[in-house]
Amino acid sequence: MLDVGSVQLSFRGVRALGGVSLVLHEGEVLGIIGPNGSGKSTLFNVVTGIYTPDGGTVRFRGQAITGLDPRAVVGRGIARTYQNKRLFPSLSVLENVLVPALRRERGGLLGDMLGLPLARAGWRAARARAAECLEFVGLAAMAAVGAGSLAYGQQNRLELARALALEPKLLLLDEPAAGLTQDERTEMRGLIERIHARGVSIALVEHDMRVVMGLCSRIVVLDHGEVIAVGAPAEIARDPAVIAAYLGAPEDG
Amino acid sequence: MMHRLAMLAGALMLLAGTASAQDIRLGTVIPLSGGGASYGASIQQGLDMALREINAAGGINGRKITLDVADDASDPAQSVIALQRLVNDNDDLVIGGWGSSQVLANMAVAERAGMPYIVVGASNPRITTSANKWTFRTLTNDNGHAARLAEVVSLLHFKKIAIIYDTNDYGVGLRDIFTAGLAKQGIKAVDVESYQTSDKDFTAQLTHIAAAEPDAVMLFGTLPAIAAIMNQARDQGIDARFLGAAGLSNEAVMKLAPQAAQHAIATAYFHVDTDATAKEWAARYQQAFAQANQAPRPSQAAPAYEALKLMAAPCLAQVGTDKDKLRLCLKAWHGTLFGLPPAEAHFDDTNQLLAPLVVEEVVGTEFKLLPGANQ
Amino acid sequence: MRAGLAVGIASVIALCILGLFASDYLLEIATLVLIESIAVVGLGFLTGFAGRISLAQGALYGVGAYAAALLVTRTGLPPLVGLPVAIVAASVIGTALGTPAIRLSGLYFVMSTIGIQQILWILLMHWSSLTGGPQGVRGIPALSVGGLVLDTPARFYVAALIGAVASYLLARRVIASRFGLFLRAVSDDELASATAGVAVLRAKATALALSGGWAGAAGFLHAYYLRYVHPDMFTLDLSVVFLTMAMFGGYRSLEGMLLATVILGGASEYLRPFGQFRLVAYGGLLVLSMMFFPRGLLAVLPIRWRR
Amino acid sequence: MLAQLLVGGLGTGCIYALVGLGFTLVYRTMRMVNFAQGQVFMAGTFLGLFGAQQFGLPALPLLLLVAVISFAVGMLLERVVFRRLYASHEVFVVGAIGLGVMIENGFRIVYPEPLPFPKIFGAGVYHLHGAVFQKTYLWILIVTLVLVAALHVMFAYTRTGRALRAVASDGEIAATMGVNVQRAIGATFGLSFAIAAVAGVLIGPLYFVSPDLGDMVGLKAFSAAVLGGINSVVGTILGGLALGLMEALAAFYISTDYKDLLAFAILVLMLLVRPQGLLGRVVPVKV
Repeated sequence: MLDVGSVQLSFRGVRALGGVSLVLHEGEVLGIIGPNGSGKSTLFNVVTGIYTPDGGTVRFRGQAITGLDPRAVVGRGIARTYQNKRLFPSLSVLENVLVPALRRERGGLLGDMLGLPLARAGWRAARARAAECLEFVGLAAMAAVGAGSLAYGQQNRLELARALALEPKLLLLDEPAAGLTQDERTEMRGLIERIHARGVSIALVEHDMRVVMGLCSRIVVLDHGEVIAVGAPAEIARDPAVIAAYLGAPEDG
Repeated sequence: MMHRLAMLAGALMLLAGTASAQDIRLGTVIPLSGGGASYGASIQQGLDMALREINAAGGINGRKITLDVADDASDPAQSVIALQRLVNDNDDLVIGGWGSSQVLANMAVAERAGMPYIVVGASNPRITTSANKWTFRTLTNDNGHAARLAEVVSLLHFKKIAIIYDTNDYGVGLRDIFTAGLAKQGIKAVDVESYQTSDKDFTAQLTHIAAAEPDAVMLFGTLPAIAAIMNQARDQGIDARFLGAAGLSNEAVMKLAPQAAQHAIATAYFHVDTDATAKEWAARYQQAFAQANQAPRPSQAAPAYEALKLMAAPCLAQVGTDKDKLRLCLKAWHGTLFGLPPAEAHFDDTNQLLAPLVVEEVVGTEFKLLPGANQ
Repeated sequence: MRAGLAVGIASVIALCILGLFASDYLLEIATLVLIESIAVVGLGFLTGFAGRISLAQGALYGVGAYAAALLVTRTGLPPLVGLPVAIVAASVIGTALGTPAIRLSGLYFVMSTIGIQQILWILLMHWSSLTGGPQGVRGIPALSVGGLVLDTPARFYVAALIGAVASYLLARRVIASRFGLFLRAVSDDELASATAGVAVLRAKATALALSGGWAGAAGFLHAYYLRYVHPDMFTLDLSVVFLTMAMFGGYRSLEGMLLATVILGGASEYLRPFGQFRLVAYGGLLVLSMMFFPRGLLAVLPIRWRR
Repeated sequence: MLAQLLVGGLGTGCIYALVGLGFTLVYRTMRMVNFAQGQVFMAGTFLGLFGAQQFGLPALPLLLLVAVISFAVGMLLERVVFRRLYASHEVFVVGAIGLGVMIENGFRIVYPEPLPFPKIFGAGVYHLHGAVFQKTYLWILIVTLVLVAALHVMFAYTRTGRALRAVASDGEIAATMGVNVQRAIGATFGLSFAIAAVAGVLIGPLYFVSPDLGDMVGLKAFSAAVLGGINSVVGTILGGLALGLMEALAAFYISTDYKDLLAFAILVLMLLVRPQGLLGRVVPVKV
C-alpha cells in the first residue's frame, strides 16, 4: 500500500532523514518508534507532502506521490494527525470536522450563496458525516463548543475525528496517546482498534510501548533518520540495537 | 429616557449655530485643514473684515451678517458635504471655494440647491460654463493669466522659454493655454517638465531645463513647490527669469525663496500701488490681522473682501435675500475693483467676472508693479 | 440568533426613517457612510476572516469608481451597466495583483498591498489618455435606474441604503458558506487546513476577489454620488481609513465593521468643527483601539454573538 | 549632467538608507514594521528647525541634541505605546499607522505652513566637473558614513550591541542569558527614532519643512529596506542608495511622472521574487 524508498531530507546541512525505506501493507497497523528527533514526524511530513524530500520516492498504492502538495495527498486518501495538536481554535468542534467533511461534497461558494438544492444536499451529507465522526470519537455532546476550549484529551480525539471525516484509506497517527491519562490511553487504544476494524490501514508513531505492542503487527525503529530495525513487536523488544538506541528498558517509555 | 433625548436635541441645535432669525446668513466653504489651509485662512480673513465693517455700519438695511464656515479639508469629496451643510443651514448665499478640484466637485450642490455661490479661490476655466446658473467666479480664470503672461513674454523679448507645471488641474490648464498663446507669437517652448504637487526634489526636471539654457522659466503651480523649484534652480546654476500666475503672487514666496524669487514676475488679482483705496485697504487689513494665527496676505484676502463688500452687499441691500433676485442682481452687477488697473468689470454669460489682471515683480521683500506692463 | 435578527431589522427600519426625515446634510453623510460600509465589508473578508490585512482597498475602490465613470462618460451605455463592470474590474485587478503576494506571510502581504495601492494611484494619475489623469472625470450624469433619476440626496440615499443592506446580506451568506468556513480554517492554521483537504491558495484568492468586487461596487456608488472622480480621492489615506474601520470593527464580525464604519465615518464628520484636531483624534482613536481592544469593537461588548 | 543626477540620487539614497535603517532595526528585533517611521523623520526635521532657530545651534551639536531627544522619545513610546501592540502583525501595523497620523496632524496644527530651514550645513554650493550641489549633500554623505560605522562598531564590539543582536536572533534565549530584553527592545526603538530624526535634520536645508515631508520618504525608505533585505543592516543601506540612484536616473531618462512608480514596482517585485531582499537571510518558518 505505502512504499517509502530511501527518502533523504536535510535542513541546511542537518540530515533529518538519511535514506529511510519502509513498506506498509494494506490493512496493517505499522508501528514507528524511536527516540525524540529520530525523524518520525519528519517522515510523516514527507509522506503528506509538507516537505519535498531531497532524494528517494514515496509510492502509495502503486502511484508515486513524492512532491505532491498536502491537499493532493489527502485526495489520494491519506489523512494524518499532528504531534502538537493543530485544531481550528476559533471554529466550533462540529465546524472543525465539517471542514474535511465538506471537501468532496458538490456545490461550492456560489451554490451555497444561491442556496441551490445541490449545495444544500452537500451540506446535509457533510453534517451527517461530521456528526457520525464525532459520535465515533465520543465528542457528539461537545459539537457547539469552541475548539479552543477543549481539554487535551478531547483535542486528540477531535483531531482524530477530523482525519476520519476525510474517509482515508491510510491514517498516519503522530503520538495520539501523548499526554493522556492512563484510562484515556486505553480508551485511545480501543478507538484506534475500532478505526482499524473499519478497514483503515494505520501508521502509528507512539512512545507508549503498551499501546504500540498491543496494536501493531509490525514495528519500524528509527534512529538519527535511519531505519535500524524492522519486525514483529516481540523481536523488536529483544533486539540489542533497539535497546542501545533507547539506552534503557522499554518499560520506562 | 426623555432626559437623554432632550440633551441630544439641544446638542443638535447648538450645531445649527446661534444666529437669530432676521440675520443674513453668509456661508463659506474653505480649506481650514489639509494642503490649502493657508489659502482658506486668508479668504476667511477677507470675509471677516468686510463683514465687521458692514455690521459696524449698521448691517444691510439693519440686518447683521453672520458667517457660517464649513471646512472641506482641501478634499473634493468632503467639500461636497461641506457645501451641502451650508445649503442645509439655509444660508442666504455662499462666498468661498478654494482649489479647482474642490470647486468642480461642490458647485453641483449649489446649482442643484439654487444657492448663489461666488467662487473666490479657483481659476480653472471649466468652473464657469454656459450651464452656470447659480455659480459665479470673481477671479480671472487661467485663460486670462496665460494670455497676460504671453503678452509679458513678448514685451520683455524672452525667446527661449521653458515650462514646468504641476500635473493638477491648475498646472495643466495654464500649460495648455500658455503654449497656445506662445504659438500665436511663433514661439515654441524649449523644454516642458511636469511634477507632482507633493514632490520635494526637482533635480531631474531642472537638469533638463538647465540643458535647454532658457532665458525665462514659467512656473505653473502653487506654493510650496514653485518656491522649492526656484531655490533648487538657482542652486543648480539656472539664472533664467521666473514667471508665474496667481500661484506665485503670494506673499509667502518672499519667506520661502528670499534670494531665488528676486525679480520673479507674477500676474495677480490685487496690488497695493494701483490706487489709493488699495493702499488704504491693505494698511487696514494688515493692522486688523497683525496678531492673527495666519500672517495677513493682502493678495489672497482681497478677492474675498471685494466679493462681499463690493458685490454681494450692494445686491443684498437692493433686493434682500430672495435667492433668485440676488442671482439676477449679481448677474447684472458692474463696477470697478480696487487693487487692479482701473476698468469696468462685469460678469459674462458664463458668470465669469471680466476684470483686468495686474502684473507685478518681486523686489526685495515685497511685490512691485512691473514697469510698463500695467497700462 | 434571535437577538441578532431583531437588531438587524430595527436598524434597517431606523435607517429608512432617517431617510424620510433627515436633512440633506445628514443624508449626504449617511450616504457616504453606507457606501464606505460596502468597501469595509469587502475588506472584512480579508482582515476579519482570512487573517490578512490589505492597504490597497482604497485603490480598488478607485478602480470601481473609474470603471463606472469612464464607462458612462466615454460610451453611451446606460449607467447600471457600469456596476458589473466596476465589480469585475476591481475584482480581477485585486486578484491578479494580490494573489502572488497572498502566499507570503502576513507582514509581506501588507507590504505588497502598499506597493499595489501606490502603483494603481500613480496609474490613475498619469495614464491620462485612459483616466483623464489629473483632470479626473467630470460630468458623470445622475444615476438613473429604470427611468427613475437619483439626483436628489434623498433618492441617492435610498440607492446607497439598498446597496449597503444587499452588501451586508450577501457577505453574511458568503461567510456562512463552505468557503467562509474554509477561510476561517485557513486563518486559524494554514497547514492544518491543507492537510484537512482545503485548497488554501484558492480560498485566499477567492477572498481577494470578493474584497475587490465589493470595493468595485462601492466605487461605482461613489462615482454616482459625487458625479466627479479624481485620483486624489483614492490615495493610501483612504486605504488607511478603510483598514481602520475593518480592524476597529473587529475580528470575525461583519456587524462590528458596520458599527465601526458608522462611528468612524460619523466621527470624521461630527468632529469637523475641530479642523486639524479631528485627524489627531482619529489617529488617537486608532492607536488606543489597537492598544486596548485589538480584537475589535464587539469583542468588548458583553453580548455573545452566537454564529 | 550625469554627475548632477548621481549626486542628487546619492543624497536622497542616503536619506532612504537612514530612514530604512529604522525599519530594519525594529524588524530584526520584533519582526514588526513601524509604519510611523516616515513621521518620525519629519518630526526630526521640525526638531532641528526648532533647535536651529530658537537656540541658534550650529550643525554638529544640533544633530547630537536631536539624536538624544529622539532616542529618549523612542524608548518612551516603546514603553507606553508599542509594547501594547505586540499582539499581532495586524495590530502593530494599524497601531503604528495611527501613531503616524497623530504625529503628522499634531505638527500640522502647530506648523500649518511649509517653512524654510536655515542653511546650518553651509550656504553656497560645490562644483564637481559639471555638477552643482549644496554643501548639505556633503554633510549627508559624511553623517551617513559615520552613523553606519558607529552602528557596526556598536553591534560588533559593545555589550549593548551584543545584547541587541541576541534579542534580534531570539528573545527567549537572550532572556535566559541575563539580557534585559525589555530594555534592549526599548533601545532598539530609541536607536531607530534617533537615526530617522538625524536624517530629518540633514534633509532640512534641501527641502521645506512641512508635516507631509515624511509620507513619501517613509514609503520609499520602506521599499529600499525590502529591496536590500529588511533584516540586514548593510542590505538596507545598499538598498537605499540603489533606490536613490535608480530614481534619479529614471526621472531624468524615462519620465518624472513615473519616478515614484519605480520604487513601488521594485517593492512588489522584490516581495514576490526575493522577500528576504538581496542580502537578507531567509528566515526559516518553523512548521
